[in-house]
Formats: sequence, structure tokens, C-alpha cells
Amino acid sequence: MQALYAQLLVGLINGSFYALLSLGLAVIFGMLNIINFAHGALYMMGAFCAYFLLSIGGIGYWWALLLAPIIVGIFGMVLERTMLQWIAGLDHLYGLLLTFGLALIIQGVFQNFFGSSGLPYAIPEQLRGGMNLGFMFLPVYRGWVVIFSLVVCLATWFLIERTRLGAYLRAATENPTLVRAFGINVPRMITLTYGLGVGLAALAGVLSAPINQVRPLMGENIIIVVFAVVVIGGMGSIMGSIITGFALGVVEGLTKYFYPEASNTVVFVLMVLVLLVKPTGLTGRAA
Amino acid sequence: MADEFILETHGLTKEFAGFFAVRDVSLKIRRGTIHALIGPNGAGKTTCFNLLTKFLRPSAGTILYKGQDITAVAAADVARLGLVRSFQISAVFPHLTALENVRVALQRQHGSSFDFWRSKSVLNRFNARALELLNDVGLSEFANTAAVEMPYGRKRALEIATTLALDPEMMLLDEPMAGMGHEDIDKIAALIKRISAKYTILMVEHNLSVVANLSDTITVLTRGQVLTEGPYSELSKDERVKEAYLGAGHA
Amino acid sequence: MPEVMTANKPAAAAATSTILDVKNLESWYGESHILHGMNFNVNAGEVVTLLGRNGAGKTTTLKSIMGIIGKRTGSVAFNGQQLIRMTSDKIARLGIALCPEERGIFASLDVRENLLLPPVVRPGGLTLDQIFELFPNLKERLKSQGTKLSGGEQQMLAIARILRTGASFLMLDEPTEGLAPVIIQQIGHTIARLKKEGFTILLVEQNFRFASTVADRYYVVEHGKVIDGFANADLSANMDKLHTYLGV
Amino acid sequence: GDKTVKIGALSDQSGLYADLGGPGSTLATQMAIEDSGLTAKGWKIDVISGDHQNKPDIGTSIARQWFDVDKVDIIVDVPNSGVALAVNNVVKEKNGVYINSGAATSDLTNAQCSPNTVHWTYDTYMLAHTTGQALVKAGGSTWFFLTADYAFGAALERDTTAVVTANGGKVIGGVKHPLNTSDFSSFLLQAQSSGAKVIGLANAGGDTTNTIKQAAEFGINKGGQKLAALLLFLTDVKSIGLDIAQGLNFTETFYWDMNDQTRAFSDRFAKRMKNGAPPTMVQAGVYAGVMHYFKALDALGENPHDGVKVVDKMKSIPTEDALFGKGEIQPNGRTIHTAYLFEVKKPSESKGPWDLYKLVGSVPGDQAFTPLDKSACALLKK
Amino acid sequence: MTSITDATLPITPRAVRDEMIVFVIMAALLAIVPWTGLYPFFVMQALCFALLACAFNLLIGYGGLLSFGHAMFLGTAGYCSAHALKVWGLPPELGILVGIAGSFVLSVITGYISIRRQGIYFAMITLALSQLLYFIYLQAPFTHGEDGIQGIPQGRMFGILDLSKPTVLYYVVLVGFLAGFLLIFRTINSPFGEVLKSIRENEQRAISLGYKTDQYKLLAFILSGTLAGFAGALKVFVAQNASLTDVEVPMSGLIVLMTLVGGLGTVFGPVVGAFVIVGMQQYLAGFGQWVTVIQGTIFVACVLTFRRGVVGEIAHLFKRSL
Ligand SMILES: Nc1ncnc2c1ncn2[C@@H]1O[C@H](COP(=O)(O)OP(=O)(O)OP(=O)(O)O)[C@@H](O)[C@H]1O
Ligand SMILES: Nc1ncnc2c1ncn2[C@@H]1O[C@H](COP(=O)(O)OP(=O)(O)OP(=O)(O)O)[C@@H](O)[C@H]1O
Ligand SMILES: [Mg+2]
Ligand SMILES: [Mg+2]
Repeated sequence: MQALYAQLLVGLINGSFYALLSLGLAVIFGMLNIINFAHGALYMMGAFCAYFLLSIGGIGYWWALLLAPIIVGIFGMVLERTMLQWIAGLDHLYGLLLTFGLALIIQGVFQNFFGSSGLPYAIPEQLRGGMNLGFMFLPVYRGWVVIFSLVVCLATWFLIERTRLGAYLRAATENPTLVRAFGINVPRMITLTYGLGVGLAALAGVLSAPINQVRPLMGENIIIVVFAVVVIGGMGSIMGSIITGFALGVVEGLTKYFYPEASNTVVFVLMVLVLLVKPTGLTGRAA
Repeated sequence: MADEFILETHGLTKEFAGFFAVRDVSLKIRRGTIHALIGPNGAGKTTCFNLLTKFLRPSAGTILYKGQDITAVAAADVARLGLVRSFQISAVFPHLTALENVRVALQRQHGSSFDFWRSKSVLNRFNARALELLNDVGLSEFANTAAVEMPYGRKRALEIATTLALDPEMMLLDEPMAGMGHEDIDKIAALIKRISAKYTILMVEHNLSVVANLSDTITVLTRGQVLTEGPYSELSKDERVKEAYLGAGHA
Repeated sequence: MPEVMTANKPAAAAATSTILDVKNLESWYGESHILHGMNFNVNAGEVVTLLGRNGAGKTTTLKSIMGIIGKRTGSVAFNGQQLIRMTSDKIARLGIALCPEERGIFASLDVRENLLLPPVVRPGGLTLDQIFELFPNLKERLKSQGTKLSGGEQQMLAIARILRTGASFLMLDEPTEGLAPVIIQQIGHTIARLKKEGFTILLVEQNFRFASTVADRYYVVEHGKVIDGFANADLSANMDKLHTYLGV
Repeated sequence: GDKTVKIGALSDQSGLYADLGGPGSTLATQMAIEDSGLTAKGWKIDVISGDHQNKPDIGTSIARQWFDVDKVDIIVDVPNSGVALAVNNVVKEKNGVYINSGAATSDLTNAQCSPNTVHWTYDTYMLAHTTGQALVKAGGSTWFFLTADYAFGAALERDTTAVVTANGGKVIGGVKHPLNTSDFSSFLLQAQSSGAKVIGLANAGGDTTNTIKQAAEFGINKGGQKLAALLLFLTDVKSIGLDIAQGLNFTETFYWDMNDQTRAFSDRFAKRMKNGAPPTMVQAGVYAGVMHYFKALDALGENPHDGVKVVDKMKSIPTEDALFGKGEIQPNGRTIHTAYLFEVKKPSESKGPWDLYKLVGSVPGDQAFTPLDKSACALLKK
Repeated sequence: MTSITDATLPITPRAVRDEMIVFVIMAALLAIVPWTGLYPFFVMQALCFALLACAFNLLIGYGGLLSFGHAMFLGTAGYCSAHALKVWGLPPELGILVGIAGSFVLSVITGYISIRRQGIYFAMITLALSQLLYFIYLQAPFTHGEDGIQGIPQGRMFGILDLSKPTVLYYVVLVGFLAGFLLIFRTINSPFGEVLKSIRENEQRAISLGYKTDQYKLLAFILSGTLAGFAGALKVFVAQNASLTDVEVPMSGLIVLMTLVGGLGTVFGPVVGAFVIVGMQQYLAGFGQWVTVIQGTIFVACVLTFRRGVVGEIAHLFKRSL
């Protein structure tokens, strides 16, 4: 029983990454109608950015948490301005193809310069060590990850669902021309939103740098899992993607305990089941 | 009495999270007539249509079509039974020619639509019938034009031709004249009049002159409920209808 | 009928000055050339109606003024300012608002959010209460998803939301389409009221009968050009011509 | 025959194994050519390199094209067991020479052995055997396995279990994790609560490094449990960093800082590497293998362009070189040489960026590798 | 939503005739390959990928469904054939049939699941399904995990054609490719193809005409998956192995790339694209590490500037359907 609690908690930690990443995907999808295939690569860039900040600039974790998302976010905005903008209004699938290509390029370039094996990144001084919770040894850093990402997720949700800016975003998703004709600078808003989504990915990258290897391919597989999360949760709702993200982390954690061999397939199997029962996803509106 | 009334509803109701868009509507549509559904905006006309064609599931009530209960039948099957709708926004296959548009409908009826190993030249046997249908709606000269290149009113006509190709018994038209110029309105009105000889028609329309000229019976809906029913001559004098729909200044 | 707040210009003084001046306006959708040199103007405080058959280019004209069309040349001067190279968000901030033909209600926003969406660009718009007095249907459905409204309700919402912004130059593209006669009358009253308060309105209408109740002047559009224009006073004299133009 | 040789260095140039093989293996081949002195004797030797991208089908199609079109005589390196086995078939079909250094699978000299193949450097049997034996002897009597759930992981676990029990130890549990997992915390919690003295990592690459990193986070070392990585390379240790990897035990057959000869070679090598890294054991194996190949050619006096003949010659000469010392190539194609057990240094003990290991034990080649009587190779039944 | 394929090209009897002429030229060119000194294994590989890309194109170009997991059919058929040939010792023709059967079953199942959603979701679902299958194959014993099935006997087809002879093998692969290609060509121009096109144009309308559009999409999916499997079965004879590479996500990406480069929704585009990409992989192998970057760049360049693909641009230039 105790072991079970431990696994639940561990699952929640992974869920934080799924939630942050699927949230970023949902934000970008909402605004640009693009499935950002480069999300995994940008997540990886976030981690690398933290690494560079430390190894070149001597800038530590806490600043990296702020700076890396901004830097990668700006990089994302440049991508948006120079490329994604040109395919606005075309079939959504072009966005998928374009970002897939971008992911290949980004990952390829990083692989060329940094090889495939990982680079080290240490846990910050203040978050080292762990607490004995009785039923498990919880590293402080992991606890921090859960709490911090929960806060970020909720803040993003609030921004988009409860503020005026969010209403602009949602409206511009549907009919950018008209929103612009109301006097809102839509292209700039789109760019910023892409930056926000990318920044969330980079933030997840920074959070994961101390516990996973900082490697060029670190985002390759996780992004496919996150796609499945998104299919399960449906991208219609921000809250939906947050909740499914955390929930699936927990489900995966439990699988690791009861039947570890299936732990990397369980999310996909779940996706199949959800599709059979409720094709629009758990929270999704009909497409 | 299934013979006299082709479509009947009993206590048809649709509720959207506490809001009754359609409430307890019982309709009887007489075979071979043009029946109009009018009412102020938001009265529930389109919702009614959606219920009849199974695009929405009723919260309560039953629908009888040719005496058969179709309340639980799927959308595509309703079409197969001969109850076919047109859309408020024109629905054609834009990059198919007018002829092909009609042929797609004919093809469904006559099978062979799963045959991936046969040449599509087998479809040529439908050409004569398709041309005949296009001719009926005055589109013969557009036969080889892609639908996307046709003027608005003509698309509307094409849509009707496609619907007729299904050999329906009853057609549901939702605001067939919306957004049309006067010319086209007259053309389509004449077309509807002509085809009503063979088919039963239920339509929603705000253009009063069209409603007045075409329809045999009119049902007035307000707030999801039937207000009254009768021929135009009667209704136009009804105070309640004037207040709810026609407006004070109506002559 | 609600009280409309003071608009930007006193109605009487404005009647003579040209607020919008369109010269040689040409527009394209991709490869297809739609407007072939439109020339017309609108004076402050007027209601001007563009008439024409389907596909004549009326909607395109409005879109060109608003700056939401691929390519356009010529001159569009608004209060002396040249709009032809401006982006639509800047144009909107000058106090021009468009109610589009296809309504453009947002599905992911509820009715209230739809209504509050367009930012207020200058003082003088209607308050929410005034709007609900005009369109009581909307008040009942405030929590509903935008596109779940009936066709007519959506039309009302589309008009209502630009009245809030304070824009004094309104472009309405077939505002009566799909509306019940009662509501059309109401819209007619609204337009009359707005005009009295100093709003300038450029209207596109198929419903000629309705247009005649509100317009000061008409332009007839055919094949992307203005081929005729006359004042409401001369309407009866021009009726025959109009019949041939429009096929009424 | 004539005196021309064409060598194909087939490796993973950009993926997971690029750092331990890759361009470094091509360089090792190049250095072997220079050091052999054959050019001075009138030989003409060329090297081409290729990237198999860790995909068996790309590997075989490159190999096939090399033999058919480019007239390559010998293929070297080929890390990644899947690709290695696939290329093994092609080399046999085309009667070339195959000196594998990078692949772990002991199948190359067992069920799938070939008269054209020499397997240098290491294999799963040797790794499991050396590490398992040494740790049990050092008091690691109870084991828990974290095993990558595929053939390679299972083989490592099976071989290690055999050694552990043979030496009086006991395996008290284990968990199979999927390949390429990024989060090991669940599995580590299970390992932790098992109370085993040694946690054996029967996995490879990113999986191993991630496990080690996260084990440190969960305080596994501090709790007194010892991690044993069954397959770990210099580059992995470098990427994990000493403060986390310290104390880790594992087996390799070559380390740059063993003696003057290895240091001298490594110096020359590192100067020519883009990132200044010393050779890994795989790269060292490529060098040594190619050197031995040249010895055989020299002895034959010409290149017969007949793979079996050359490999037979190679087997007939004992191996001896600066990097691996003395050894031999067994009839099944297995090269045997001494295996070493290393421990990762504490950060305080390290004197340079690549000063990472300290030697804690060694096993002679004939005890470290599969005994011939246990080899399933068909060549032995002749 | 604008369509992903160039629907503005004429669909006339002349178009079909044009396409037939090009087909004959293509077949003739391919038939003389063994005498040109071109490396036959390269061409065979390209032919397998060409068939694969054509099968993929049937789904995207004519059904409007972009599958990002088509590698699963390639790989599944490959494993099935390889197992049948190596373990069961079946003759080549039966080995191919087993492969086709495997991919057929898979396409029925995955099709049933994935056509429940459209557009981007469909792409993501197929991607996830192929990843699921990848993990299954990674763990299943009969695939030999990372090692793959190696050294598959080529055998004698129908007891007479010795497939270990490159020339014989080449013609067998060529005939297989041409047969598959013709079947796809026929499907596009069949009564079924017409319905598929109308569903792509306006699905709601097709439903209201009484078409159960899911069934048509499912059939298109099954045809596409099964033909992709046929390509996978042929590839087993060329590569003599079956490995995880063929079920991995990058392979699915490669299929998309080939079709995109050649021209989505064009008849010959996938063939051209397959030759371009396979050729690039072969001859740019020297760039080693940069190949993925180059592929990514091609993706980006195609989407930004060259959406119609090679064949699509040519067709557009001459206003012909190709
Ligand atoms: N899916 C839905 N969810 C919630 N409310 C809905 C939904 N569909 C329709 N409604 C509401 O039901 C009422 C009836 O709508 P309906 O579209 O049937 O009206 P209508 O009679 O067709 O009006 P119009 O003439 O303006 O088209 C409206 O108030 C509308 O807001
Ligand atoms: N997005 C577009 N792309 C290409 N052509 C278009 C587009 N929109 C409209 N057109 C064409 O431009 C011409 C003018 O259209 P416009 O919508 O301005 O006409 P309109 O006068 O408003 O007609 P209606 O009364 O039908 O609304 C028409 O021939 C139409 O087919
Ligand atoms: Mg309606
Ligand atoms: Mg218009």
C-alpha cells in the first residue's frame, strides 16, 4: 500500500511534464491551428539553454528558469515570423509538416554539435536532498517540480480562459481577419502566443534538465506521448489538457508498478480505448 | 392515415442545458404539399430541421415518417429513406463539375460506390439522368463547369438538383432564398413550385412574398412552440402572428 | 428605443463634409480582379446604400475599405487620411467598424464575450443596457455559446457588438438577411436612430424595400464599378432604371 | 592478389553511439594505417566511412554497396548489435573481412558466428561475467536488476544472474523497464525497497545514464546500495559527471590511462579529435583490430581479396598490441584479452577532465570471455 | 479550409490519357534499368519506397487523410513475410501473401480506430498507434527486438524464379511495383474514387446524400495500408532483413517527405519523390550526420515554397494532370 502511494506521487511528477507540454501544444494549437511538432525539440532547447547559461554565463538554475523560456520563446517567435506566418490560412496539415521539418533540423543541428549522449546539469543547491514522507523518500526537487508546474498551468489557464486577452486569442483563432478588423494587432498577438507556448515547452525543459539527461533527442519520444495525451484530453480546452496531463502521468506511474513492461504503451492503449468510446476525446468538443 | 401525412411529429422537444429550443411540437405534413415553417429568429425552426434529419437527437417526442418511427435512425439512413435536407449554407462539392455533383448522388442509389477495381467509366450510364436533372433546374449549360465557379444562385439550384437525384419523397429546405438577388429568388421559387408536384416540401423562409406565394400550409413557431397553423391568408390577419413575427407595420 | 450617447460630431454641421472618399479603388482576390475602379463618397452623418446584383462587388468594396482584402490600389480617404496602405487594425482604430456579411460570430466565445470582444476605440459607443434594449433576445442568451444562437440572433449580435466600440463610421453588410420582419423593422429604427445621433453608415442591401426606409443616397454597383448614384428624394424618378439594374 | 586495400569504417556517425565509435573510429583506422608502415612497403590503402544511423537496413545496404560498387575488402567498427548482426550476414555473403569492435552481442561469435568475422574489444558475456564475479566477491551478495525490456537487456541479466549465483550470491528481484525510458523513479523506488546490496543495471546508453543520475537523486548510494552498470563507456561517465557517477563499478577492456603506451597513443589520438577526447575502448579496438589485419596481410605478402583466407591468417597469429596487450583470436572469431574492473573516481581524486577511472581489478582473457566449450558457434564443430 | 492537394487541375478523359502515356514511359524506363549500369539494389529499394509512398498518397491525396504512421504497415508486412520465409520456410510468393495479410489485418484494426477523427487528430492518432506498435515489436520475441530478423532466404518464386539473382529479383520487384501502382491508379479513377473525392470536398454534404462516409474512409485506409504492406513484403527480398527501422516514426516521416517532395495528390509524384529521397540518402551518405538536417530543410522548403512538389509544379505548369 505504501509503495502504491509512492508510485502515485512519482506519477504526478511525470504528469507535470505532460501537463506543461500538452498545455503549450494546446495554446499554440488554439491560436495558430498548428500542431507544433517541434515542441519536443523546443523542450530540448530549453534544457540546453539552461545548460549553456550555466556553463558559459555562469548563470544558475533560478535565473535559467526565467531566462531560458524567454530566450527559447524569442527563438520561437522568430520561427513564427519567418516561417509559420507564411502558411497561415493553408490546410492545418502543412503546419504539422513544417514543424516536423523544423524538429528534424533543430535536433539534427544539436546532435551534430553535442553528440547524442547527455550533458550534465546539477540540481540547484537549495533543492537538493529529500524528505522522508514515511512511505517514500521524496527528493525535494521532484516536489518542487509538481508544485511549480501546477502553478504555471493554472496561471496559463487563468490568462486564457478568464481574461480579455484570452478572449482575443480565442476569437483570433477562429477568424483572425475579423478580429484584426476590430482594431487588434493580430499578427503580433499570434507571434506572442507562439512564444508563450514555446516558452512553456522550454520551461518544462529547464525543469527536467536536472533530473533527465540534457540530450538532443530528449524530446523525441515524449512528444509522441504528449500527442496521445492531447488526443485523449482533446485540445478544445486548456483545463482539459492540464488535467489529462497530470492524470496520465499517474496512470503511467501505476502501470510501472503493476505491469512495468507496459508502462510506455499504456498511454497509447488508453488513447485507443478513449477513441473507441468517445471519439472526440474526454473534454474535446467535436472538431 | 400514414398515406395522407408523410411526416408527423408528436411532442417533439429539444433542450439545451435547461433551455428549450423546441418544446412539444406536433406537426403533420400532408403528402404532396409545400409546408412552411416560419417564426421569429431563434424560434427553433433550424433546430426542428436538425431533429427531423437526425443531426440532433430529440430530448423527447417521436418522429414518424411514412408511418415508420424514425426517432432513433441515423442521419445517413434517414437520407436513404427519402427524407433529404438542404443546408442553410450552400452545400456542393466545389471542385466537381455540376454533372459530377449530381452523379455522386445518383451513384449512391444505384450501388457500385465501393467498387475500387472498376473504371469510373461505368458511371457514364448515369450521365443521361444527371443531365435531365440539371435541365430540370435550368443548369444544362453549366454541366461541365466546376461548382466553385458558378454564381451563388446557381449553386443553390445545383444543390436542389443533387437532392432530387436521390429520388427523395420529401425535401427539407432551410432558408433556400437567403442571400439571393431578386432574379434568383424568382427562379428558385418557380423551381420549388415545379418540383412540389412530385415531392413534399417543408421549408423555412423569412422572405414573406415567397412564403405567401408558395406554401399551402404555414406553421408559426415562437419560443420553440407552435403558435398557430394555417394558410397565409388566414395567418396574415392573425394578431398574434403580427405581433410575434410580421411586425406592427405589416400591411 | 434607448438613448444613444453623443456621437463625435454634431449631425447638422457634418452633413456637408465628406468623411469617406473612394477614388479608383481596384481590388483583387488572388488572381481575380474584382473591383475595377470604384468611385463614390459618403458625407458625415449620412446613410449611403450600395445596391447591386449578387457578385457585383459590394461586399468586396466594404472589405477593401476595411483593409481586409489581399490587394487593393487607388485611394480611400477617411477624414482626409489615406487608408490604402494601412493595416486593418489601424483602420479600425480610426473609428471605422464593419458588420460582415457572414456575421463572424465566434464559436469559442460565449455571447457576452462576443459582445465585449471589439475593443472600445473611442468614447461614444452604446452601453450594454442600451444594447439589450435594442435586442432583448441577446440578454436571455448571454451565457450561450456564440454560434449556438439562431441565425437571426447571430445577426443581432454582430450588429450589437460594433455599436459598443464608439466607431462613428459603420459599414453594415446585408444586416437584414435572415431576420424576421419584426426584427427588420427594429433594425430600421435603430439605423434611423444612429443616424440622428451623428453616426455615418455605409449600407449594403439586397432588400431594397428596407433600404428605401433608411437611406439618404444610393449607389448602384455592377461588375466592380459604380454605374449610377442618386438621392433618396429622386428615388421614384429612378425606379425604372433601378428595375433594369437589379432585375427587381 | 595485389597490394591494394580498401577499408570501410561503418559506424553510427550522429546517434547514440557516435561518441564512442563514429568519427573517432575512422580516425583510429587512419592511425592504424599510418602506424602499420605498410604504405612504405608499397601498399595502397584507402578508407571510406559511412553512417548506418543505427538502422540495420541502412547498414546492410551501405555494406552491400561497398562490396559491390566500391570494392571494399574489410568493414570495421559497427556499433549497435542489430546492425552488427545484419552486416555480419552481408560480409559473409560477399566473403569480405569484418572486424567488429562496437557491438555488444555475443551472438556474433556464437549462434551467428561467421568465418569472415572477428569480434574485438568486448561482448555481453564478458561484461556480465567480469562485473558480476568481482562484485559478489567484494561482498555484494544480494542483487536486484533493472533490465531494459529487450533481447540485449535480457541477455545481460541472464548472464549476470548465472555468474552471481555461481559465486554464491543471490538475485532477490528485478524489474523490466521499457527501452528508452526517461523516468526511472518508479523502478528505483522498487529497487530501493528491495534492500538488495547491488542494483545491477542491465541496460545501455541513455537508459543507463538516466538511471544513474536519478539513483543519486533518490539517495540510493547514500543508503548503502551499490550500483553496477553492466555496460558503460568513458563517454557516458563523462556525461553523467563525477559527482553523481562516483563509486560506480563496471567493466571495460581499455582505458586511456593504463600505461605509458596507452597514454602515448591517446595523446596522439586526442590531438586529432575535434573535441580533444581520448579514445574509448571501441575506438581502441578498431585500431588494434585493423593493426592485426595488416599484420596478417603483411604475412600473406599480398591482398588475396578473400575474406575467409585473411581471417584464417589473422586467427593463426597471436594478437599483441600497445593497447590491449597480448591475446588471441579464437576459432569462433572472438578476440580475447584482459578485462578490467573500474570504479569511477571521486571529484576530489580527478586531476583532469578525462581523469575518471581507477582500476580495481582485472580478469585474464581466457576467464573473462565465453569458454570455447560453451560457445554455440558452428565453426567449432568442424 | 483550403485543401492540401491541388484540386484546380482538370479531371477530364484527357487527364487519364496523359497519365497513361506517362505510365508507359515510366514502365519502359524502369524495364531497361538492368542494362544501364545503375546499381540495381538502389533502384529496387526506391521502387519499394515508391509503392509505399503511392499507397500513402492514396489516403492523403484522395481521401484527405494524412497518416503519420504508415511505417507500421511497411514494418508489419516485413516482419510477417520475414517470419514466414525464415521460420516457416514458406516459398516467396506465399511469404508475400502472409505479409499482405498481416498488414491487411492491421489496417482494418487501426483504420477502425483512427478514422474516428479527422485532420490533425487523425495524423496524431496514426502516429501514436505506430509508436504503440513499435513498442510492441520491440518487446515481441518473434521480431528479435533491436536485432531484427536477419539473413532471410530469398528463395525461388513459383519454384522457378531464383530471387538471389539480382536481375531476376529486380524484375519481380518491378512487376510488383507496377501491379500495385496500377491498382492505385484504378482505384483513384473508379466509382469508389469518385465518392472518396466528394467526401474530401464536403463531408457533411456527402452524409446528407446518404453516404456512410466512415465506411469509405475505412476502405481507403485498408487499401492504402494493405498496399503499403505489399511494399514492405517486397522490401524483405531486397534488404534480406526486417527490422525496427521500418516501424519507427522517422520512417513514417520519410514516407510523408517523399510524397511531399514529389507532390501530394499527384499520380506520379510519390514515385519521383521516392527516387529523389532514396537517391539522396545513398549519395549524401557522406554528409553522414547532416542527413536529418537536410531532410528537415527539405520539409521546410517544400512547405514554404514548393507545396505542389516536383510533379505537382510540372503538372501545374503544363496544366496537365500527372
Ligand atoms: N446547440 C445549441 N445549444 C444551445 N442553444 C441552442 C443550440 N442550437 C440552438 N440553440 C438555441 O435554440 C434557439 C432556436 O434556434 P434555431 O436555430 O432553431 O432558431 P431558428 O428558428 O432557426 O432562428 P433563425 O430564423 O434566426 O435561423 C435559439 O435561441 C438558439 O440560441
Ligand atoms: N474569397 C474570394 N475569392 C475569389 N473570388 C471571390 C471571393 N469572394 C468573392 N469573390 C468574387 O468576387 C465577386 C464579388 O463578390 P462580392 O462578395 O463582393 O459580391 P456582392 O456584391 O457582395 O454579392 P452578394 O450580394 O452575393 O453578397 C464575385 O464574383 C465573387 O465570386
Ligand atoms: Mg435558422
Ligand atoms: Mg455580399
